[in-house]
Amino acid sequence: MYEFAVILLSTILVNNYVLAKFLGICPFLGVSGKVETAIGMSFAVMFVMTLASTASWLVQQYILIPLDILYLQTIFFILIIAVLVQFIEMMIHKTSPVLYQGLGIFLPLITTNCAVLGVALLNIQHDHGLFTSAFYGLGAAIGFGLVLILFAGLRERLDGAPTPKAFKGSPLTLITAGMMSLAFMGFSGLVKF
Amino acid sequence: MLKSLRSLFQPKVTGIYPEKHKLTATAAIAEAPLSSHYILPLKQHIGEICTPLVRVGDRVLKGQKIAKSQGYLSAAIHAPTSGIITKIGEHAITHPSGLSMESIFIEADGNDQWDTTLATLQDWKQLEPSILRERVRLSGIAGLGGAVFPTFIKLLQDKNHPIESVILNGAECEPYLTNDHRLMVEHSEEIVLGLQMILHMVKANTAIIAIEDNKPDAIACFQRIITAQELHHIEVKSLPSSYPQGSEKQLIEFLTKKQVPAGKLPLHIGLICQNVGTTKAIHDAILWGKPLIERVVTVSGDAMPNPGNMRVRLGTPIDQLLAWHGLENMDGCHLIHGGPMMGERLGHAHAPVVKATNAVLAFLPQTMMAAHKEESPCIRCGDCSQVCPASLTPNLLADLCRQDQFEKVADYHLFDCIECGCCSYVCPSHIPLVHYFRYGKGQLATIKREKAFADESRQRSSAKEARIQREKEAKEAAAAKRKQARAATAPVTPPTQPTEGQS
Amino acid sequence: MQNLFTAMLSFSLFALISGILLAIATRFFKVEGDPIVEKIDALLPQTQCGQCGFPGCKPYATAVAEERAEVNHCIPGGERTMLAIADLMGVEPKEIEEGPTAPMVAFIREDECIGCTLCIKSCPVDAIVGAPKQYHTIIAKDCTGCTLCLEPCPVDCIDMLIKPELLEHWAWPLPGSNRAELGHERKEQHHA
Amino acid sequence: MILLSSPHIHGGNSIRKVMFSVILSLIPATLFSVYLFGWLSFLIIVSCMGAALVSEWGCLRLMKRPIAPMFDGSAALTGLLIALTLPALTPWWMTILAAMFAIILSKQIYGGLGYNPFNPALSARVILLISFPLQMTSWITPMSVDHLLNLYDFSIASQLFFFGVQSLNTSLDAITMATPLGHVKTALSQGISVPDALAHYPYHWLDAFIGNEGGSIGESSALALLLGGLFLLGKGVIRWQIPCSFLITVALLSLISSLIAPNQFAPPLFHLMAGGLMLCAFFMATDPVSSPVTHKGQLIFGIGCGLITWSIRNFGGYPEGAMFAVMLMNCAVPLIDHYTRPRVYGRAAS
Repeated sequence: MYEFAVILLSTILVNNYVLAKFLGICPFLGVSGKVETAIGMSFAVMFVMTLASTASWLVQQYILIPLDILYLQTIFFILIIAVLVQFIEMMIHKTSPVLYQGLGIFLPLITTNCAVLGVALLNIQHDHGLFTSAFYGLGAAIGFGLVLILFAGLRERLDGAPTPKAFKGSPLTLITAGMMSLAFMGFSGLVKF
Repeated sequence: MLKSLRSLFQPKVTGIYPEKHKLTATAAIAEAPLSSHYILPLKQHIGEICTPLVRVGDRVLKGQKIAKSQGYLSAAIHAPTSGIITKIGEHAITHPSGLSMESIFIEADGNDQWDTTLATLQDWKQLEPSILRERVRLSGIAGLGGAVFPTFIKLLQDKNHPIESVILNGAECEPYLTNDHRLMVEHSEEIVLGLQMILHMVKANTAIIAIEDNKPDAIACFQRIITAQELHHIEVKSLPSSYPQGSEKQLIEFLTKKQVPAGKLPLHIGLICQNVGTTKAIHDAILWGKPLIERVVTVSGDAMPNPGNMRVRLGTPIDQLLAWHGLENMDGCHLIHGGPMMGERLGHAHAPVVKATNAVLAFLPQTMMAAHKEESPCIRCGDCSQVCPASLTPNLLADLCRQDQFEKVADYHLFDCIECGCCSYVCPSHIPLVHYFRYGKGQLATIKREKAFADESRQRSSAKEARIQREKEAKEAAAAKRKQARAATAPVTPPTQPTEGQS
Repeated sequence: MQNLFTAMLSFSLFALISGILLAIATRFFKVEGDPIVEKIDALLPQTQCGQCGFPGCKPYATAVAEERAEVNHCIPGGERTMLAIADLMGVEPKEIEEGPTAPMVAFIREDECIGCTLCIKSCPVDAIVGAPKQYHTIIAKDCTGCTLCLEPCPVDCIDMLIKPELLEHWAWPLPGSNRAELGHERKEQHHA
Repeated sequence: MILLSSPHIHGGNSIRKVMFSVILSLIPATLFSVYLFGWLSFLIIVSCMGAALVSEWGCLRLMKRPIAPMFDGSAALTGLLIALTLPALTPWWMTILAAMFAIILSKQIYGGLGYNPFNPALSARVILLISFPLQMTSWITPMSVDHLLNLYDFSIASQLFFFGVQSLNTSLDAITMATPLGHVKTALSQGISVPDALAHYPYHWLDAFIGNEGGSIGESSALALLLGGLFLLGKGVIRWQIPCSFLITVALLSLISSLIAPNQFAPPLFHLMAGGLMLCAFFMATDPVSSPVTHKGQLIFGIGCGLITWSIRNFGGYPEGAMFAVMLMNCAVPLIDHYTRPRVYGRAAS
């Protein structure tokens, strides 16, 4: 139990995938325009990441290792992620067309969200067990979602600001992301995992 | 203990404590002289516009009804003096837009002759409430505190919501204003009588006379009468002199600790609120048969040579009123219709005094401009949320209005804003928050109207398409039928040119 | 060699199973119709004016939903409509080429009207009444100001007038706006 | 004629008044820092404020905006606040860099006063701490260094400020000491218990209340900061919610933790007095622009700051977490504001 708490804390705050590992920057910048969309994206990523890390662990243990085809690892993992993303895309399209429109291209692009593949690969690298992998994936996704939602809040506030023309849009967004990353550096050393 | 702890975490909203500047608190109400002409806009209340009952050239008597209400939510208009109708047409009114309104012009004949058709109801205590209410309606009385909501509607009885208590609003929380104050001091007996009439009409048992503590003389007047006449069901309550203490909902919350639910009226929690001026008008209408043709107006401000309170007939041009107080040249000063917190700036003084005119203020440019400094960015100090009597978050709301994010505005309850102006008053950045809220409300209303129009157009358009489709089908069916008929009756005759197609 | 065979087989099998699962999911999450068209249509001002290049508001809404048209073609809707559609579609707002115009109504100079009924046929919202060889007149409150009736008129007796500003429709402009340009000027233009 | 909406009178408050009362409230802390570090403190404060004002002017000129905002006191305040968070040994170029970071990168780029999501002074300080960890963690020993270098002598102070310790032929170690927080943290990592560590600190940790300890020039004296904070509270410039909830959270958490494991956690009074907590609680976290507007939000904000400060101090890699805590909570302000709006009159709680 204690171990899982440490994993969650570590992945959410200390080794945040976006702000400390700089993975998953594309959706982080792409769908942080609105809080509602960001919340939707967070849940989608949470779903994909948790299941992908679990499934990839299973595939690793029960297909790749027994058959000795570890060189197919990346392809297999991508396939798993792609299937999960397709599934969540259909689900969102059915349940919330507005969110579907809002997420736009970024929804299928979760497939190429490096954070998802990163989690799956890091799980294998760190020799995590099944539950550790799942928690690791969940924690990473919560961390991603947390900063995404916070960032979306900040960006919504920046919308009406009389920003100098040269910094409007992406420059300011990146500077803000940098500032957030600075703040999150305060957590460094908080837990060792 | 627990409660006081809780209140720490949910701080009580108190509004603001502005400098009250009651320059004319001791100036007795003066009677206005007769003006040469009067202009009566056809809508001086909230609701439907009135229709004139007179034509150009007609002679009217003082107190004669010259425009009748059209629809339910309306209040009739009466002639302020005897004279000739000279014109019915557009004239400037005290509206911030500067747009004009259909008005009736009366040239005074100087006789000031009363129309005596309206009987006095001396025996009001024996009369049915409905008869008294009809008198209030016919007298054109609307809330004289500034909202000008037709009064008879407030006096209606609702079986589901019996009125327990009547609140007489003598708070007069706006700075500079003293018209209600003087009325209370000089006409306290009539006001108490009027209050008893209201109690009779709504069948309520108790009443509260609420007066701010900066008017001790008015409080004393009422207390004396109540003790003398042994009116134990009426209670005089002194209020702290904050602003917007006199706003109906805030007053109710202060006195009863109850809040009027959003979208509901005070009567839904068993209360009604009446302004003292309105109460005096009800008294006059019932006891003396006098319709609403005059009201007390405070003429004040730091640019006014002779500030004072005056009983002015409705329809008096404001420039005339100002001239009586020594202000002839209005170039150097800013005019405000109403109090400084909620009144509107006038572009000129041609508009007439109407039922809503509780004050006309003239300010020096430096005074006025000190309040309308250039807007700086919001530093999010939160003072506006602190003072907002409706517990809104004005700075966030203003941001949304400025950015035209109207779909979010509803979520922030823009329409619960009472436009009291506390937020703008305290804003260190001089942001005209109320102006933004008015903009937002106006835009939302426009969007709603355009949407309704678009929906109607969509219906009309699809109806037209359907009709054309129907006609086409009918035509085809008819053609087919004819062809069939022709084929059946005369198969050998050569086909003739159809003539229908030419139309 | 056998390893390669195992790899191909296992991967193909895995892909096949995933594909079948997805196919089942597709059936389960089938989306009927496209509610987005209705949503866009609801945003459009329904003038049916055709200025967007489509024969009416609904066709334009369909085109936008299918991403066949840009979001900035609705001229009567103005910036607000464009922004709302862009927001709904999740695309970048685009500038509208033509500037905003004051709301207009058509007006028939009746003494010049010859009663040809051509304008009645062209009006998309049936806001013109009249019979053949009779004066036609426009129901001002239903006119959307689409100008579609101008062209068919053989005697050019239809004018576009700026809608008079009504006191009850007046709305506060943003802070810093002038008062003079609000009511009076429009009204004068209308009367002139 | 311009359309003017009511109200037509104003309470007379202005941004300038707000900013100058904050500067006024910082005077005790400023004076105390000059008392502790002599001319060095003066030089740091002047260069920070000067650089802040110059950067503000430059930005406004570059953006072709009116330069009036320069005089509203916000840039001067930012400069002063940064100066107070810097160690006395900060070299001249770093003070100027800090002020420029604050004004340019975290304020003007966002559109100027009122639009910066992060407190400019804090973010500049954090950037410096991460970029120059050595310089930002060398704390001069206050007062006791008289016999080594007299900071009341302008020439010595300016030599130190412009040319560094090396130019004075003294070693860094001879004139520096650890802050109480740093001392405890190092001790814990060496396996020394907290009471032992505190016993071996050159000063009694309660001296921190008066201010005789190592640390940034302005954060030494909790008393001076408390005075300033109470002045602001009394004037109504800041509200009690943020500082109180911030300080109480830290105190409560450290009380509980020190009761459970007194050898590993320092007592609450130590945490309240030491480091930049007071400065952050009264002057950084209450920065209106980057803190929540609603009362409930301010409480949440303060509690969050306290929680993070306590966590970083006790478990994190940095000895002091108050700055990070405030900056982290700054990120959450828009969301806090959105979800803690007060119940509107006559409506059910949303």
